[in-house]
Amino acid sequence: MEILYNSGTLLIILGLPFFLSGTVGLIRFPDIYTRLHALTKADNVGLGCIVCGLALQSASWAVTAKLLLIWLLVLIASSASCHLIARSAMQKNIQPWTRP
Amino acid sequence: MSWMHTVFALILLPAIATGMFRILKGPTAADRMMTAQLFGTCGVAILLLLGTGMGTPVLLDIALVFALLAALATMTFVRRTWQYSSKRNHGNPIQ
Amino acid sequence: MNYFILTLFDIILVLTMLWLAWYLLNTEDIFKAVVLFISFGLLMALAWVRMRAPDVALAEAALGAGLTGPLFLSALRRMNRTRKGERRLDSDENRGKDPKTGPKQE
Amino acid sequence: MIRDHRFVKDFTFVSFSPQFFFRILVFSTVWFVLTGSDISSWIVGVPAVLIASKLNLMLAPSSHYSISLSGALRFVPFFLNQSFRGGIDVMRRALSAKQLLNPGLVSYVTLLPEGSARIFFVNTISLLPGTLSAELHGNQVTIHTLDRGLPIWANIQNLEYHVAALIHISSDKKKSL
Repeated sequence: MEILYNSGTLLIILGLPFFLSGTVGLIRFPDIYTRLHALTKADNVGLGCIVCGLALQSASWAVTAKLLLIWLLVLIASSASCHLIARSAMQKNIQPWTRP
Repeated sequence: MSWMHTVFALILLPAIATGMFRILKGPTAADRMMTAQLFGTCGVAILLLLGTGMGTPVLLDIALVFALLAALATMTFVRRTWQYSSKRNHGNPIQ
Repeated sequence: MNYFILTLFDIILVLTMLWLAWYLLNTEDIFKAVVLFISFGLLMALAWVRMRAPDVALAEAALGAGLTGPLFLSALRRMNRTRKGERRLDSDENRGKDPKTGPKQE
Repeated sequence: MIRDHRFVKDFTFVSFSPQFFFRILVFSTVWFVLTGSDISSWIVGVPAVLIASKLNLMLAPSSHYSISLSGALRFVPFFLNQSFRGGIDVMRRALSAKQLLNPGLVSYVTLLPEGSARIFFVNTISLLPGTLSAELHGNQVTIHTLDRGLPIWANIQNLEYHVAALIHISSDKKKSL
């Protein structure tokens, strides 16, 4: 039991840098498309790590299932809205930044 | 109650606060909206961690609502606000 | 220990919300204000959670961020269209008339 | 008028097709996860599940292919591995002092059948390392990439193969992928 709990804590600690780097990427990256990369990927992986860690620590199966459902919803929602934003940015002829 | 989870939630809070800069600066409207999405995802993570940290499992339901509704705002933005705004006139504030 | 960290959490949360609210009221760009409002709703839900009112937080997350946000965004589009002098779909006075000769809207 | 008529006819719960049954199963599971083991919640739950499955069947018409279990079992670890790598990749680029970006656009023609399989494919591209689906025109996907030096074609073909294994596709189609 103790091992499960500690490995859950480790997973949560692993997830935190992803969130922070997602924010750093959102601030630092040069154009919409690259910022979308930072936002969707880093945040989803970070949330996945946190959800898995909490699921390892949780006592009941119901809580674990609910956590996984939340992650699945965030995954679907963020990938769909990411595609929507990128698509309408393309339709509005916003050119991607390229290395000079 | 475990104070470790509260510390983790505390670490994630500056990630939200820093995202503010992108709302204030963001050259296009989509950049601003993406930050609102970041607030949604980070908010979900903070709620999950606080739920364990404060010992209130009800927070899982609020996180669920967050996850659903943050995407709703983005989709409304893309479908209704952004699509029609710049093709016809360029002096529009939304671009 | 936990009490101390939660207090620190509250202080950062309140400061961020005040900062957000200041810009939200101060900005001239309406779209920026709407996005700031949505973000403010999300943080307000967190604040309600910290005040140990999860039911209010649920309502705030659903109404403040989920319903008013899209409503404002839709209203913004309609407002822009009216400002550009196009015919508004919901005004009864212009219905059935030629938009060019009909009464002008301000 | 004819459309209205069909709408009414669809609401008769007479024909229990296997797809309808499957949807009821899925939505009941979701309801159970949401409410926990409270029996009295099913007073609201049973009508909600029935209406949700009927609406789902009407809004998203049933596809001709079914999901294969072995494909799904192989897809989940593949997806987790790839998205974890994507997260690491973005983290590396965001935190390094030098700017490691070299973005560009790539066009890809997919062989997946139209419908939910293609949509699923396009949405999964966004979670893979260094790629983001920017536009979908028919069977042509425009992909934005963080680094033009990455093996994008190989990655996406691999993903396409996994999605094709997820749904039952006839073997000659699979071979051509």
